[in-house]
Amino acid sequence: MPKKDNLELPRIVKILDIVEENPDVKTIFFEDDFEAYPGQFVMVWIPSVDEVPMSVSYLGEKKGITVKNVGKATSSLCKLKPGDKIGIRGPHGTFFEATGDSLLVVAGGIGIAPLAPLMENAHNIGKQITLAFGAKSKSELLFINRLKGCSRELNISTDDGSLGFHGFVSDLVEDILKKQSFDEILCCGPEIMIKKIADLAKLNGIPLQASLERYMKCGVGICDSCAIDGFHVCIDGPVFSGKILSELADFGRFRRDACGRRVEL
Amino acid sequence: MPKKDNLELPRIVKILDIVEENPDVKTIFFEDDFEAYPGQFVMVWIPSVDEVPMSVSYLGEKKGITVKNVGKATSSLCKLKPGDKIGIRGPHGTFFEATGDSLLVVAGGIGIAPLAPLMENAHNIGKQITLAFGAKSKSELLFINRLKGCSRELNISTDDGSLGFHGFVSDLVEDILKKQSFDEILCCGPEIMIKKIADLAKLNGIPLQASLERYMKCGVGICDSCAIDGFHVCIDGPVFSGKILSELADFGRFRRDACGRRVEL
Amino acid sequence: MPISDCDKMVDIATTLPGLKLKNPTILAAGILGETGASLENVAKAGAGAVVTKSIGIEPREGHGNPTFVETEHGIINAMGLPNPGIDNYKDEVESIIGTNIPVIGSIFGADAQEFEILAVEMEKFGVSALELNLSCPHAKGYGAILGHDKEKVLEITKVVKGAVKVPVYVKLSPNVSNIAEIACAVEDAEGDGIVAINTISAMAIDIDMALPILSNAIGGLSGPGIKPIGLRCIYEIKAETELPVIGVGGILSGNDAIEYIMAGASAVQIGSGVYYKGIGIFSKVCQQIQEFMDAHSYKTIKEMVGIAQKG
Amino acid sequence: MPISDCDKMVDIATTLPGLKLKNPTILAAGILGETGASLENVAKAGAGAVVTKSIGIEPREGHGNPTFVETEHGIINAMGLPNPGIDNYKDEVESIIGTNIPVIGSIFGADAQEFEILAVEMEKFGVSALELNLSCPHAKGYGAILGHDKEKVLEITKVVKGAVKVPVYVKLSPNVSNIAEIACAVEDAEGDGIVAINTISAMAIDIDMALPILSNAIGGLSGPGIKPIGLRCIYEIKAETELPVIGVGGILSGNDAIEYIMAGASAVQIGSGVYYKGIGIFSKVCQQIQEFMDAHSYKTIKEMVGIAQKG
Ligand SMILES: Cc1cc2nc3c(=O)[nH]c(=O)nc-3n(C[C@H](O)[C@H](O)[C@H](O)COP(=O)(O)OP(=O)(O)OC[C@H]3O[C@@H](n4cnc5c(N)ncnc54)[C@H](O)[C@@H]3O)c2cc1C
Ligand SMILES: Cc1cc2nc3c(=O)[nH]c(=O)nc-3n(C[C@H](O)[C@H](O)[C@H](O)COP(=O)(O)OP(=O)(O)OC[C@H]3O[C@@H](n4cnc5c(N)ncnc54)[C@H](O)[C@@H]3O)c2cc1C
Ligand SMILES: Cc1cc2nc3c(=O)[nH]c(=O)nc-3n(C[C@H](O)[C@H](O)[C@H](O)COP(=O)(O)O)c2cc1C
Ligand SMILES: Cc1cc2nc3c(=O)[nH]c(=O)nc-3n(C[C@H](O)[C@H](O)[C@H](O)COP(=O)(O)O)c2cc1C
Ligand code: FES
Ligand code: FES
Repeated sequence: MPKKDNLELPRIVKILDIVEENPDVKTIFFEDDFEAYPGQFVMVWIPSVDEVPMSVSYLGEKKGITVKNVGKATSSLCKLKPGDKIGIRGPHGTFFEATGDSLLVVAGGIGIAPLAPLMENAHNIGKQITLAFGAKSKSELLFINRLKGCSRELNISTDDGSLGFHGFVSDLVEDILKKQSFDEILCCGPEIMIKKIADLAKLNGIPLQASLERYMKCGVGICDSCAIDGFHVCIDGPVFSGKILSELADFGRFRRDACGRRVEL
Repeated sequence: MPKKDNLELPRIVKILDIVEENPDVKTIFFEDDFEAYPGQFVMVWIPSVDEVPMSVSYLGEKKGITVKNVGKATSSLCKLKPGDKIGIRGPHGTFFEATGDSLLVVAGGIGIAPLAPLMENAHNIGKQITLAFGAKSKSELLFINRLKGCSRELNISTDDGSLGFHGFVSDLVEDILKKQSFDEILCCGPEIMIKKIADLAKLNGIPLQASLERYMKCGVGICDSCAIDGFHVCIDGPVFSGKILSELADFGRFRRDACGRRVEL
Repeated sequence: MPISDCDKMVDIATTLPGLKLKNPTILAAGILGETGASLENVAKAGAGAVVTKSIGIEPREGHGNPTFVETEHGIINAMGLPNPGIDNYKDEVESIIGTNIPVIGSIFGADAQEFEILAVEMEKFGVSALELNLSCPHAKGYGAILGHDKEKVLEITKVVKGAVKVPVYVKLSPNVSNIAEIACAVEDAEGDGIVAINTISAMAIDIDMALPILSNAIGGLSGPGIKPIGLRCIYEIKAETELPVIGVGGILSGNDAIEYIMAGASAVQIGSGVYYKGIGIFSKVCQQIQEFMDAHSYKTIKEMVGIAQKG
Repeated sequence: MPISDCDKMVDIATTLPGLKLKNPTILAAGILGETGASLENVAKAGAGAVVTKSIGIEPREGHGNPTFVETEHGIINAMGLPNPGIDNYKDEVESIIGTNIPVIGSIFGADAQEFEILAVEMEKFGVSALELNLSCPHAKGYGAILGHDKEKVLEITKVVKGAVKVPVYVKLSPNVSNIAEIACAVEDAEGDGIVAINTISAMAIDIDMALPILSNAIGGLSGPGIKPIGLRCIYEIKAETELPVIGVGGILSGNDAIEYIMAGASAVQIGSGVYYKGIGIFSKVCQQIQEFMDAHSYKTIKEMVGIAQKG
């Protein structure tokens, strides 16, 4: 980890717009002049509340993070209004790199956040993209128009069958892989899902890149809070290759809580 | 005083040669890659002894300081041998600039140290140099061959008449100025002598640059130890114009001791 | 927005007990303060007030050279309180009294009696306030050795307060386990304010010579690297006392000054900044403070004092 | 001169009571030490020993985020001693015992009894030595609050010494007025060595938000800016005790390590350096130490330990 130029100190940015993507998810747009690659994340400081990792979901001049309200920090984020200020540290971490020509992108719920900009970039340089996007229910989908514009094929699955394939996205992917092959699979979502996709990728001999989540504190590789078998999700990840994932004993099974305890996923 | 690039921290240099200039004066040569102008000084750290200001008397690739043994620090310096190490901070301060074509250089004793390189440089670009060099006695002169090579006229005075003009160098200068005019006078030596030369320069309407000495500690303009009427010899000097000197109430009259007391020269 | 416009809306004047400052920047003790003429230069350069060199009873040479060394993150000095002694200092102070800004007399002594004598003399010279140096970390028997001890701080402050009319500020050392406790002692003694921080005890070693660089081996660290420590001290003091505080330590810019003000300082002092930026630093910092206040709609310094205190 | 040649002449191994280290670099407590696998990586990267995260009796989340902020001259953390608790930590430690380097178990407790329990457990897990954290500046009731008090240091060290066979090092806080006195208490209690320094109490304020950045407001400063302070602490401790000392604070290069060694450290720890240079820092620092020793004709680390001590 070579030292970066900019200090690891929150840059204060003003919120420009907020878009409600679905009842639980909002995209917060702000102006900041960092350059990020798809899959990288920033540490977002919500003053007097918390600082949490968030993937950069819009990489252009106007940056965006897409937040699912799941607890204290995220609900505070979802309550912010244009003009409010947040602090941004980063971008941090590894990123998705589409090296092949035909890509299978697999997203579970909010896992679409880092994948959407990857798809846009890859589409712009002529890659063929098949998307398999799963959610619990139709109402939890997001970015649909954005995704249509950059995928050759858009497959949706919902656990409750309210739209598209009825079942888990991993089952959908299994079906897709029976019919078609790809140069690469790029994936983000709940770790149990990633694990299943990793198994499928291995079975089908397709290289995988997947983004993991772990509890983060420093975000720069020293506090060990985001450790997974000696790797650090904040600097060695969040995006890992299938090859590395297959060497991680904890992958798909254990995470660390805020105390550093190893707990089941 | 804009901040310099290099830290104000002694650079350790190895002594290459030592030349005995006269019974009390030695030139210590060392390798250091700073660039200095004639009249600038360095702070010389003699480990476990002291750190004292010394003019840079040789400015080429091999740097030199020319030290007169007058006390503890200087006698320690004079005892050093080739291969020994000293610390060098700087160069610091203002410097002599020969702007005119005909120069009168006036040196008293060890005051020749910063003037010799000035003369060499000025001679090399075709300036006409007249030197008036005074010492207590013949045995206290130094650099004579070096000076011959770069002055059109070399006038010597000794207080005891053992060589050249018998009397003070200021009297010699008075004589010279009766016969000849110059574009500029450049001067270094005991302050009483400088004061007399400053008076003569004023009388004759010739611009003056002269180098002063004051007790130095920080060498960088913050400790106030080298103060003279609000100026600091370490950064506003050591080389001052005659115009500024004429505004200094203490010039030629008072100095500050190590406690900051104003004492007579 | 041009400065002239800012001027109309933003007021950077500040007040401290017994002192009105046209701006919150003050020259710190020991920097350019040995001679009256240098203090006058700093006044002309735009400081809101100046503190003198710390003055003792007798003339004192201080430690031998080297007394100054720079590191990558600050400077370390071991001047050792050189000063001409209170009697010889009379002329220096008197030459600047009556110029347009307050002069704060810094003094150091070995005990309450010495402080009392010095305080009375300084007051006679005409200073607007006193600063008791109970915090120099590198002069045996003076400064921090007294300032580490609550009882001594209480005693010295009380004695000086009883002897003079001008406001009395006490300058504290960060080299303690609980600076707020020492500040409380000043409050108990009815001192008028706190100045924090003095330098932090530190050293540098030359590995080539295998020797400490400073003749005294140990000196005091100042400059940009100590700012986070100074801020914490102000924050802690402000959380536990009502006393006005003057913040000092590593201030090089208007933003640094504002951090101190938000931590709780009513004014700031600048020492090493003079080395890093020259004496132009006082007007520059004022300009930057003004610009910040303007951009963030603060009208007075007072509004900002201590607003980063939680709860 | 190629390293292979240096190797033959220069020996960078060092010894501490009960420990033989192949080189003087040790991973500092709290950096990459929460999990066994991370400690193992640091061992593989070339450290001479590793210190675990400081472990307490119960699982502890530590302070909320932000817990980390960088300044220009160092980093400030307020992790607040998060740790899985001694029972859960068993697996982590045991996974690395028996790898090729010593593991030093860092523990923190609220009193001597807690320290005793933790020490006994850690010893059972198989650590080669213990490090008592009496110095964390930002966790209420633990660390520095004990380490500021000579009596407590004496008591805790004695109790732990009486309970275990492995050597016991005590990690001290620089946030005191006389660190050497505290070190003497460790010596009186027959502790085996000192580790100094822990972080320095500090803070950063965001002036735009007008708030402290860390959730705990106050954190601990580490990294390059604190080196002059750490050096001074080692120098002072070494001047007043016979105890071996492990130096820590702002070490980023071999030259930094040598400064600490010359001030009196028998070995050094590296914490923030992992942030600045990555875990390659351990082998890099060793290489630089070797090169320096070679160029200056030192044959062993021991020759250099404390040579900058005056008198
Ligand atoms: C690399 C990375 C990228 C992420 N990108 C996104 C994104 O684009 N959109 C999005 O909505 N969420 C994202 N997350 C997850 C997001 O960080 C958590 O949802 C958020 O921290 C929850 O905080 P809370 O207080 O709202 O919930 P809590 O009630 O505190 O906890 C809910 C869950 O979030 C986890 N969590 C809490 N704090 C942290 C933390 N500091 N670091 C990691 N996990 C934490 C908890 O462990 C728990 O599993 C990302 C996480 C990581 C590691
Ligand atoms: C800008 C400048 C350039 C100089 N250049 C030269 C030079 O090229 N050659 C040379 O021989 N000498 C030079 N000197 C003078 C030299 O610094 C002193 O002779 C030396 O410091 C004496 O130290 P000491 O311990 O040997 O003598 P001491 O016995 O300590 O004192 C003898 C005299 O030197 C003065 N002195 C002592 N320490 C200092 C100090 N830190 N700063 C200034 N004066 C001091 C004393 O005030 C006293 O007047 C220069 C001085 C200055 C200010
Ligand atoms: C060269 C120097 C001399 C100092 N002398 C004194 C002094 O005489 N009395 C005093 O109270 N503080 C003295 N100080 C401490 C400063 O006043 C100030 O408290 C400290 O340097 C921190 O501020 P800074 O980072 O702005 O320099 C001195 C500092 C320096 C660098
Ligand atoms: C993120 C972080 C966590 C730390 N956690 C601990 C800890 O748990 N126990 C401890 O004794 N010291 C802890 N420290 C202090 C370091 O061990 C070390 O003493 C200090 O950082 C100074 O060294 P450095 O400048 O090399 O980082 C921590 C430091 C950092 C930066
Ligand atoms: S969050 Fe601290 S190591 Fe990754
Ligand atoms: S020597 Fe310190 S101001 Fe000149």
